[in-house]
Amino acid sequence: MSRKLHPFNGGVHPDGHKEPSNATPIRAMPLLPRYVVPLRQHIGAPARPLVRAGERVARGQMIGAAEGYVSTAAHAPTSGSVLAVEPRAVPHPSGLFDLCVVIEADGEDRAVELQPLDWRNLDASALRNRIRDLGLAGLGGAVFPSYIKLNPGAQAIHTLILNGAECEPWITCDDRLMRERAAEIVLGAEIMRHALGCASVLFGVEDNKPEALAALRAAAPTDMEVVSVPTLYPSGGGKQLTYLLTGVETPTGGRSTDVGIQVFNVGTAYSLYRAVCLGEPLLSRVVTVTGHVAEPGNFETRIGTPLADLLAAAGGALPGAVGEIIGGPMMGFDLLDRVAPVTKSVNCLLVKDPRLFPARPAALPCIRCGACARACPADLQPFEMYWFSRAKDFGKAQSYDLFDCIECGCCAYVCPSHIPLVDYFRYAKSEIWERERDKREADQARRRHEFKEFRLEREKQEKAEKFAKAAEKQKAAAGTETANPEEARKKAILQAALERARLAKEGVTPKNTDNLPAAVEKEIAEIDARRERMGAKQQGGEE
Amino acid sequence: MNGSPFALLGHNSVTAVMAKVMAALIPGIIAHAWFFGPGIWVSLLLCMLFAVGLECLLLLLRGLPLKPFLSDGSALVTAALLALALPTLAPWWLYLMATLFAVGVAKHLYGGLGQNLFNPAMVGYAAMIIGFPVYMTQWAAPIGVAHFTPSLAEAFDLVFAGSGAISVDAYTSATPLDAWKTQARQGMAEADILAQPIFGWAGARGQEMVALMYLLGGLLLLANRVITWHIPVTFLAAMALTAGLLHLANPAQHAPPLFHLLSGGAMLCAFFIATDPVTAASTPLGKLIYAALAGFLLMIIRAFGAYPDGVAFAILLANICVPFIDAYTQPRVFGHKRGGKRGQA
Amino acid sequence: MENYLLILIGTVFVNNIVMSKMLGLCPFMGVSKKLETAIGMGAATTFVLTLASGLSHLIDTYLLGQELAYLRTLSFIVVIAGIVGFTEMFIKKTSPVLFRVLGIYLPLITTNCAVLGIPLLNVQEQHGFVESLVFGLGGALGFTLVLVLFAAMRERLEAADVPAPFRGTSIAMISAGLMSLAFMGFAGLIK
Amino acid sequence: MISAILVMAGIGLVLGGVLGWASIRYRVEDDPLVEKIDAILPQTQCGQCGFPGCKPYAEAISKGEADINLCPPGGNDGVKRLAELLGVEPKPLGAGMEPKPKAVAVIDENTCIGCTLCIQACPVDAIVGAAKQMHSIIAEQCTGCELCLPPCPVDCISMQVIREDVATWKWRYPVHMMKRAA
Repeated sequence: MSRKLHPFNGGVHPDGHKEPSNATPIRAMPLLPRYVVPLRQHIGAPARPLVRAGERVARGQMIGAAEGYVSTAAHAPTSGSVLAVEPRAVPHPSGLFDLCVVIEADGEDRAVELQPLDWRNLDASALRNRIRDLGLAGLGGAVFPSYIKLNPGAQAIHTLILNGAECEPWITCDDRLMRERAAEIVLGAEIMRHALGCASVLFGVEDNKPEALAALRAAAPTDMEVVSVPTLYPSGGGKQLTYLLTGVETPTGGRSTDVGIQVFNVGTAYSLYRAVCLGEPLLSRVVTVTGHVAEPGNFETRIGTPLADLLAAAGGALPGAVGEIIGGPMMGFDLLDRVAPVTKSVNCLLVKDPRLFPARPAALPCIRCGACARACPADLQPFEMYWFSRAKDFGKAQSYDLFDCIECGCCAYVCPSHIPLVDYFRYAKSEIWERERDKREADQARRRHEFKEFRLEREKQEKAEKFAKAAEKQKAAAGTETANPEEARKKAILQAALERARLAKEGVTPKNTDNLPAAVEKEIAEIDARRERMGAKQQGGEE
Repeated sequence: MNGSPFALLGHNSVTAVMAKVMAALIPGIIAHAWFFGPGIWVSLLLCMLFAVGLECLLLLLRGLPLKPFLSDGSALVTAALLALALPTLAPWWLYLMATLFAVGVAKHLYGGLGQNLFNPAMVGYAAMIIGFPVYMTQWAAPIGVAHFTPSLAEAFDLVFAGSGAISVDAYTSATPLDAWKTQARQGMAEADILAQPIFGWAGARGQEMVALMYLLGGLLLLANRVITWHIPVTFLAAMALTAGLLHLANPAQHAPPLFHLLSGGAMLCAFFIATDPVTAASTPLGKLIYAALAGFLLMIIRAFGAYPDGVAFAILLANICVPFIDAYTQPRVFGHKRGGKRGQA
Repeated sequence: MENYLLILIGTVFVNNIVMSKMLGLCPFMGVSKKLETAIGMGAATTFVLTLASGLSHLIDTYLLGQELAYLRTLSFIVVIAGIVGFTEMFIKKTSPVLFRVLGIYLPLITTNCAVLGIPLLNVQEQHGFVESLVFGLGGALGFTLVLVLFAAMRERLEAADVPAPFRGTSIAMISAGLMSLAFMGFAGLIK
Repeated sequence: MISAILVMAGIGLVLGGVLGWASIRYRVEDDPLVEKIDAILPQTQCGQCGFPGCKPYAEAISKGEADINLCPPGGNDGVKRLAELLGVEPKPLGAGMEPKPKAVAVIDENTCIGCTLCIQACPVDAIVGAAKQMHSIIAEQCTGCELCLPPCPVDCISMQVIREDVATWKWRYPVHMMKRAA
C-alpha cells in the first residue's frame, strides 16, 4: 500500500467544506412533472434529436443519437410525452439557450426493456457502440464520450486510473458514491480494464475521505490498488493525478493515452457498471447540493431535472443566499437561470452566501510577485500570460504556453492583487480559437473563390472553342469562300459574341447546381415545396 | 461576468504585502535614528509627503481613482526606501526632485504600479547622484564622530533653511566606503584606515548596526513569505565572493567582504530593493542570475568605479537585463519536453 | 593582451557606443521592437563593424596615408557600403524572415553613424590593426548588448499601461535615457 | 590626384568584384509577399477596398499602390497584422469603413424569382439554384460580402447577423479592473 507518489508543483489548500454534504447518504429525487434534456451535454457534436413534439417516450428511450465520432446519445429520463424540441436555458456560463427535448412526465415511469450485456464475451467494438448508444460520458466534468476513451487505439494502455480524488471544495458526490457503491465502481473498473486490455488499475482518492478509501479497499480485488493521495487542490485534475500516481507527465497538447494511461472518474465507472451489467443508459447521476441550503446532501438526480427542483429537494436556499454556482468554487460557474436542467456534467449545485463568497475585491495592478507561478500546477508563468492577455497580445500570451493552462484557478486564488487571472486566460483562449475559426473560413472562401474563377475561365474557353469549331464547320461548308484566315478568325469572334449576347438574353444557366451534397439538395427541395405551399396559401387568401 | 474561482485566499492583498515591507523596515529606521540622530525622521517625512502628494497629483492627471491606488501603499514604500538611501539633512528640494524622478518618471510614466521597468527609488537616487553630486556625498556623521548632531528641530531648520552659519563639515563626513577607497589608493594601511572614528568593529560605525537591523527586517520578510530566499542570498553571496576575491588579490586596495556587506546600502538593497518583484527577474533561475549580476556589479563599481556606493547603478543595470533574463530562463512547463523551446506545443 | 581586454571592456560597458557616445540611435530605436529582430540586427552590425574597422584601418594605413587623408570619410563609406551589401545578400539567402523584419534598417547600417564613427575613432586614437579590430568588435558588441536588452524591455513595455501621450517611441526614449543613466555607473572603471 | 583616383577606383573594383560574386553565390527568388498579405486578408472577396477581390488587393498592397487600411471585414486587427507584416505603423480603418458584425445573406423564399443574378455575383459560389428555381444560400460558405444584394431585382436578399451559440460563445474581456477615465 505504499506506492511512491510523485507530487506535482504548486497547488493550493482551500478550505474543504466537505462536512455539510458528506454526512448523509445519497437521497433519491422524487419523480418530477417535467424534464428538460439538452442534446449537447458532452464534448463534441450535439446529439441529433430522434423525437418530435407530441411523441410518447418511455424511460431509457434514446431521444438523441450520437452524431459523428465525438458524440454520444441522450435518453428520456422518464416516460411521458415530448412537449417540445426547442432551445432552452442550459447550465452554461454564457446563459445562452441550446436545443433541448422537453418531456412531460406521465407519472407511470414506464421503462423500455433493458438488455444487460455479456461484456466478457462481446466483441470490443460492439461493446463500445453499445456504450455510445447508452449515452455514457465522463462524469468528472469534461464529459468526453466514454466509448472513445475505451478504445485503446494504436497506443497500448498499460494503466487505468480511477479518479476519486474529488479535490474541489464543497463537492462530495464521488465521496458518497465510493462509500455506498464501492462494489459497483470496482465492477465498472473491471469492465474498463477488460475493454482497454490493461494490467494495472489504480484508484486515486484524497486522504480527506477515509471512509471512501476504506470502502474501496474492501471492495477492490487484490490486483487493483487503492492509493491515498495527500489533500491538495488540484490533485483531481487528470494530468495531475496521473503524475501523482505514476510520475508520468501527459505531453502537452496530448492525452494521457499517449503515454499508455487512461483516466476515468469513479462516477463514470459506476455508470458504466449500470450500463453494461443492467443495460441501463445514463439516466441519472449523483449531484451534491450544498452551501447555503437547508438540508445539504447528495441526490441521485435524473438528467434533465430542473435545478430549481433539485434545490427545492434540498430544502431550498437559506435566506440571504446570493446566487448559485454550478460545480465547485474553484472551477465552477455562476448559474444564470435556475430553470436550467441537470446535465451529465453537473456534479454540484453550490448556493453562495455573502460570508463565504464575498464579492471579489476590485483588481489592482499585477506586481509580478510570482505567487501565481508558485501555485500553478502546470508550471506556467500566469502573470506573464496575464500581462499579454490583458493587452490583447494573444500571440505573446500563447508563447507563454497559454494552452497548457487547465483553468484550475490556483493562480487567481492566491493573487494578492485579486486579478481574475483565469477570466483573462479563458478570454484569450476563446479569442484565439475564434481567430483560428476565421482563418479556416477564410481559407475555405479563398479556395471557393479561386475555384469559381477557374470555373468561369474554363467555361469561357469551352464556349470559345465550341464557337470556333462551329465557325470552322461553316467555313468548310462554304468552301474556300474566304481564303483569308485572318478574316475567318474575326468572323468567328463576331459570331461568338452574337451567340453570347443571345444566350445572355435567354438567361445563363449557372452550373453550380451539380454535385451538391444530398443534404443541400434536400433542403432546396424542401424550400421549394414550402414556397409552393405558401404561394398557394397566399393566392388563396387573395382570392 | 465573473468566472471561477469564487474562493480567495484570505488576508492576502497588495496592501498587506506593502504593510509588511514597511513594518520590516522599522528596526532599520530606528537604528538609523539611534546612531545618526533624528535627521532621518525629517527626510522620511518629506519623502513620504512628496511621494503621496505626487502620487495623488499624477493619479488625478491620469484620470484614475485615488483610493485604491493610494491605499496599496506602494508610494510609501518607495518613499521610505528613497529616504533611507539618500543622505539625511540634505536640502528639501533634493528630496522633492528625487521623489519626482522616482514616482513621476520611473513609475507613472510607465503606467504606475507593476508596469515600471526600473526600480523607482533607485532611479530617484541615481538621478540625484548624477545631478547633484555635492549634496549626495554629504552624509550625516554618526553620533560620537560628528562635532554636532542636530536635534529634530535643528534638522528641520537645516533641511529647509540650509546650513547657514554652521559649517556643513560639522555634522557630515565622508562615507566609510569613500574614505576607504581614497585612503587605500593613497597607500594607507588597512589597520590605520580602520582605526579612524568613522569605522566600527566590522564596517562603518553605526551603519553596521543599521545593516544588521535591515538583515533582521529581511529575515522577518522571509519568514512571512513576502520574499523568497533566492534574491537576497544570491545577492549577498555574489557580493561576498567578488569582494573576497578582490581582497585576496589585493588586500591593500580592497576592503574585506564583511566590511562591504555591512557598509553602505548593501543590506537594504539585498532585502528591500533588489527584491522589488516588479523590477526583479521572476523566474527561479532568473532570480539567481539577476541577483548575482547585481551583487557582482555593485562590487565592481565599489572597487573600480567613480562612485563610492554603486547600489543604485548596480540595481538599475540589473533591471535593464531583467526582461532579457526572464525571456531566456522560462521554466519548463508541465508536459513539455525537457530543453524544448518555449511556446512550441 | 591586457590592453585589448581593456579596450573591449571599455567599449562594451564604460564608453558604450549607444549609451555614452550616443551613436547609432537610429537602429537602436528602430530595430528594438522585437527581441529576435534585435539579435539579428546585432549580429549583422557586429559582422559589418568588425570587418569595417579592420578594412578601413588597412586602407587608411596602406592606401591613404597622410597625403590622401581627405579621402578617409569617402573611402570608409564605400567600404562600409560594400560590406553591408554583402551582408544583405547573405542574410537574404540564409534567413529571409530576418531579412524582411530588418527591412530598411539592414541597408541603413551603411548610414549608421556608429559604423562610420568607430573606424574614424580608430584613426583618431591611432589604434593598430588588432586594436582597431578589437575596438570595432567591442563597439559592436556594446551596441548589440544594449540593443538586445532594450528590445526585451520594449516587448514588455508594449503591454504596459503607459499614459497615452507617452506611448510608443516616447516611452522608449525615456527608457533609453534611464538606461544611459544606469550606464553612468560604469564611469571611472577604465582610465 | 592620380593616386586618389587610382585608390578609389581600386577600392571600387575590389568591392564590386566581391559583391558581384556574392550576388551570384547568394541569389534568391523574391519572397512571396503577396501570398503572405493574402493570408491575412479575410477572403470575403467583397471588393470594399476598391479592388475586385482579396488577391488583387494583396497585389496592390505589395506593390505599394494601396494603403493597408481599406479592408473593413478584416477590422482594425487585420490592419494591425498587415502593419506588422510590412513593418509599417498601423493606422485606423479608412473613413466610412467601420467593420460590421459578421452576417450571412438570407434569401426570402417567397419573393425570389429565380433570376440567377445573385448566383453570378457570389464570389464563392455559396448560392445554389437554377434558372426560374428558387435559390438558397449555403450559410457556412457565405462570407457576408453583400455582393448579392445589389443585383437582386426583387430585393429578396437580406443580411442576417450571426448570433453566437453555446459552441461559438466567447468569454468576454474581464472588466474587474478599475474603470479608467483616461
